Amino acid sequence: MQNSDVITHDVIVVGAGLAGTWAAMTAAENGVKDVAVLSKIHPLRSHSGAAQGGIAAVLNNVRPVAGTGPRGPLEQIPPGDDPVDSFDLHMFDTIKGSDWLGDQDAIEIMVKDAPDVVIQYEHMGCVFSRTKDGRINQRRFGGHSAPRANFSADRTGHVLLHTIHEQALFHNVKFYSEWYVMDLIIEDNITRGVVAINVLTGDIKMLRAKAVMFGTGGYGQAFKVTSNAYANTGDGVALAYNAGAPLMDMEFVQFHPTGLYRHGFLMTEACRGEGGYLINKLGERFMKKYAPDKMELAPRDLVSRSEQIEINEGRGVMEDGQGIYLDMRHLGREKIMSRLPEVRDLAIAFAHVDPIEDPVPIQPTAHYSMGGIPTTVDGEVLANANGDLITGFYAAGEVSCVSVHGANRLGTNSLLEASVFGRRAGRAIAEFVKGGAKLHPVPGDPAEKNRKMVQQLFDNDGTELVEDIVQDLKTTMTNKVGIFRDEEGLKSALDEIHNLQERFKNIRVMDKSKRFNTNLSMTLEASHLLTFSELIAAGALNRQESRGAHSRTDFPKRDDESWLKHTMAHKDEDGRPKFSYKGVTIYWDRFPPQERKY
Amino acid sequence: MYTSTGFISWLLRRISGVALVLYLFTHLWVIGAANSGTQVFNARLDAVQTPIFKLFEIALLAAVVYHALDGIRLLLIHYFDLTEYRKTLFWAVFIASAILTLAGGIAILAIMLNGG
Amino acid sequence: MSNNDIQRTVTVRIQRFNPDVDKKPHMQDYQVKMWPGMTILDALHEIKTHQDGSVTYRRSCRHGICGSCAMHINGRNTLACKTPIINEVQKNDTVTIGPLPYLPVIKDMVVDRTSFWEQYLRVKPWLLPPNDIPEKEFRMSQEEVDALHDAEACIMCGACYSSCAVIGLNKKYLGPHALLKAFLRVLDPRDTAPAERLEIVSQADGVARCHTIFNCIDACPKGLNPTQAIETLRKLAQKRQKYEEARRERQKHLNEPIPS
Amino acid sequence: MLTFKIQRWSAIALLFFLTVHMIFMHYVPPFHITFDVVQARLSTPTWKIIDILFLFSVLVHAMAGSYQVITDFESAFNYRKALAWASIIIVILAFIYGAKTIWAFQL
Ligand SMILES: Cc1cc2nc3c(=O)[nH]c(=O)nc-3n(C[C@H](O)[C@H](O)[C@H](O)COP(=O)(O)OP(=O)(O)OC[C@H]3O[C@@H](n4cnc5c(N)ncnc54)[C@H](O)[C@@H]3O)c2cc1C
Ligand code: HEM
Ligand code: SF4
Ligand code: F3S
Ligand code: FES
Repeated sequence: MQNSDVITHDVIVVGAGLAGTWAAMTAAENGVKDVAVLSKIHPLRSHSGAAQGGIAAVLNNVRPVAGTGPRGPLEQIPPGDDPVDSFDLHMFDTIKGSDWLGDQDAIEIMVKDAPDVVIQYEHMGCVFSRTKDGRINQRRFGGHSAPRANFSADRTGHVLLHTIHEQALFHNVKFYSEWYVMDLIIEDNITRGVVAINVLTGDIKMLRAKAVMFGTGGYGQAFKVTSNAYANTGDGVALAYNAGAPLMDMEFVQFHPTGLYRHGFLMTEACRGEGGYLINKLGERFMKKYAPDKMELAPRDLVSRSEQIEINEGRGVMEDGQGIYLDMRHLGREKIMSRLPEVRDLAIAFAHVDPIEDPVPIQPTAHYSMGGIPTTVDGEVLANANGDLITGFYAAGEVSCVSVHGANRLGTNSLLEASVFGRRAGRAIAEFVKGGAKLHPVPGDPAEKNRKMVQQLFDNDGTELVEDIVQDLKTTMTNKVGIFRDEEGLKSALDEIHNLQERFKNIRVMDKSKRFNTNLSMTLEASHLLTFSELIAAGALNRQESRGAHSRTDFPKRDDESWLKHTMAHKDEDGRPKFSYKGVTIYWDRFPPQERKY
Repeated sequence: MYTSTGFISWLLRRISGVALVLYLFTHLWVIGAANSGTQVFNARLDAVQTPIFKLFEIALLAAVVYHALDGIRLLLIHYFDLTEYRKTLFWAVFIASAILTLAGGIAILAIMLNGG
Repeated sequence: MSNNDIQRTVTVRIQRFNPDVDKKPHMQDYQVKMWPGMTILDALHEIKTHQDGSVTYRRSCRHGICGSCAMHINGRNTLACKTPIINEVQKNDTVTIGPLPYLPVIKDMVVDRTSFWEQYLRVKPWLLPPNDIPEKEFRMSQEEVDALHDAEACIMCGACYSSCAVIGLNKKYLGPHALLKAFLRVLDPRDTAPAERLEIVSQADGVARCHTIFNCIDACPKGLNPTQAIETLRKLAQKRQKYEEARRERQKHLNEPIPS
Repeated sequence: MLTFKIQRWSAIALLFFLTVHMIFMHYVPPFHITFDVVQARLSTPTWKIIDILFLFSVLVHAMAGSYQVITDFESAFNYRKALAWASIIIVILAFIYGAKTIWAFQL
């Protein structure tokens, strides 16, 4: 191995969203001098910045005005008055939202760390919206039974991301912007480093580190209608899986009820949190049929399914009947302008509809990946269902599965998760490195291996275009592994995915240049999509029950008897997934499984 | 290149400013002839009051008027929050300087034709 | 959009340049069939994935929040993902797309933003909070928060930076984005170093170098107003010590409720 | 920032002086300017002082402006110290020259 080709750091963080940046910043703050962050796009372009609605934490700053019921107007809680919210309530909401698949020890940690993390954001400069007396303002969010979404208008993720990035710069974290990580090197259960392309030059390098942390975000790009960025191609899960790490609960993919019709961009849940209605073709607020109590603010899986049923039964709007109306007109100009300005911009730009004057057409959109790399509450990656660890490998954020979201995530809990567990991972990494972690030798020349692989891709004068394969995959995933699933569909989806994997071998990369070759990265991303989509479909086929976001029409009931457990997928010697299962941590005395009704 | 009213106003301001600087030094030189007595002074003055120079004078007038009005516009923007009205202000300055230049120019031409 | 438009094919004229092989940039035409709601970014995606994989641009979020896809479309800087193509089709059925002006081109629409980020770092974008951090949040009024709105909504896309003629002449100028960031910190009641920041922006390559060209406002896809921020900084820079004193006074009450 | 301020202050001064200058030199007869005309005017001390102040502000404004124009170019920006001194010296020399001229006018 040529030495000039190898870069060495104490810690390498892959991904510069909230999770990755928190980990890097915290490790640096805790005394690790040499922390580097790699990101395939500029750090501030990370998808965390797209989050709109808020970040959950029990702060007890606001409450509903007494006597106005659960959907009444909010006011600040006067000093000295009793709190309305509690850690137990936040835990219960999260657990119920997760359909009891969330690990309750992890949920407890997240909920209890939450106020501290949000206050730290505030101290670092995050510009939150305020109550009259100057506290952080809070709004309602789906599935939360108290107003606990702390927000900054409707660009919460944006301000959080900028704030934490600035702090990481302040702590001298080194950023490698536009470096695409293409391989993770784990040997004998010990992490050695990663291989990455410097996108600008096309050079492929080995980067060695004592600890590697993944905060590479979600995998929503596997679906046709999605709220996710182009960058959310699940590279992290695929790389970890290929390197021998297991993946957990991949079959749980959240569909958000209010994606902009046709485009899929998110109309934040805050639209409903602030009081927006969902209306079908007949002008009915149909949620009264499905969740008479919480109405539009029922959790996402339930609202999305309700919408899909309305659409399937012919009560959808727009030419093709695939839409539903989100009606915010009654909120009034002032509220929309001050609380939802970005959403209004989006609706005007892409749907040519001003929410102040007209209802906005929306449809369910793929939104969040509950599954991912299984970790402990300190971000250490599990090697198997027994709870053994992979030395020096950490993960947090959407790429990971702690699991706090179980079968369905509540809105505003994921910015929280990325921050809380990113920070915890950062602390754990600092301890690991300062506790005498070593730089382990790298066997062989992984960089050269990857160079050959890329050269092969270039030389492969196939007939298949990447995009055609990706589009076919997305169609399959949306139609057969989407909101509603059944055995027949899942089986044929698996066949199609295998078929697409075969077709991928006959691929043609159009751009063969070295400099800024995004055609190459798109190709690598496509291979990752094909890798983990198989796990989603296979996991969904195995799981013969309906739980949270996983809804089998042939098994419509939740089955705690046989399925109150996490799915773990391992890559077998023959390259096919092998499944095992891991128990769920449940505080039986406090939050035993119940029927989930809203 | 990124053209816009703001860019055009800046370019014109710059060109007129630099032109005025050049004129200023010429002007100093002309007036400076006074040190050398009446004859020299009148000779230099006459040299710059020929018809050709009258045309120059119109250009000069245009430069002064535009530059001054645009300067006023800038000062207004600095001291009052007027960025919202940037386009209106630009056109106001532009039209006002066109009118003033035209008025002055006609006067200069009239004087020139009347032989002063 | 009428049905005719749906069927319409447009010519997308792209400025191509790969410094490794091309001596200078050249234009290349692609034909794209429009669909309702198609954006410029969708058109580029269509070209890249089906016609010519070497057409290169940055993108991620698809809805105007990440700041990747700022480029020069029909002579204006804007976000490709937020621009419906139908609005940009000119009389000859053509849309012309190139990289952000005044910046070195890496490849096609991808520009080198190094100077942009250097200037961002120069204003020390991070907050420098008071030493005694309270247990709860610092108290700020909603008015104080609203004053920061413009600066805090900036997505660092660079559309403003690369439309400013001063940047075209001089990359040492801080630029509208960095000054907007400086404004954010200077006006934040929690920041302890406004005088130091005002010192930085009043250097020769700071606010004095802005010639009030206004291109930055016209270009900003988020509708922000960097010029106003620059004007404010200029005024505050005249009285930085006084301003810092007022700030220290304000910070004595950062833990107390805002009086109503 | 100093150049910027000088530019504004001198601009405000110029607004006054230039208006006066334009009105008295060009908008009131006689329109053909000769030595006598100039001499007659410049002989009064008030006019002398006004014109010397006018001269000073216009020189300052012109050189500050030129300095701005030149240092806007990145290559010149690096030599801005030298350029600033050069501008100051030009202002002083031109001011002495011009002031001498104005002072010299006697009836
Ligand atoms: C539209 C939208 C709105 C949302 N709103 C909310 C909300 O209101 N509240 C809430 O709590 N949650 C919300 N979420 C979810 C939340 O934003 C995400 O779950 C969270 O931000 C994920 O953060 P992350 O740090 O894990 O990953 P990301 O922010 O996605 O960052 C991933 C990082 O990994 C890098 N990366 C990926 N692959 C590679 C590779 N191969 N090589 C190098 N780098 C790589 C990327 O460059 C990027 O920097 C929303 C999500 C979406 C899509
Ligand atoms: C009423 C009269 C005038 C006013 C109000 C005025 C105002 C201004 C202002 C505000 C600027 C700053 C522009 C900027 O920073 O972008 C400026 C620049 C300038 N002015 Fe004047 N000015 C006047 C007369 C003059 C005269 C008589 C001259 C020439 C001798 C002159 C020469 C310049 C030059 C060279 C610049 C620099 C140009 C630039 O920076 O773009 N100005 N003027
Ligand atoms: S001010 Fe506007 S144009 Fe400039 S970087 Fe920010 S968002 Fe982009
Ligand atoms: S375009 Fe440039 S010159 Fe000033 S007003 Fe904007 S920064
Ligand atoms: S792709 Fe994110 S701003 Fe356009």
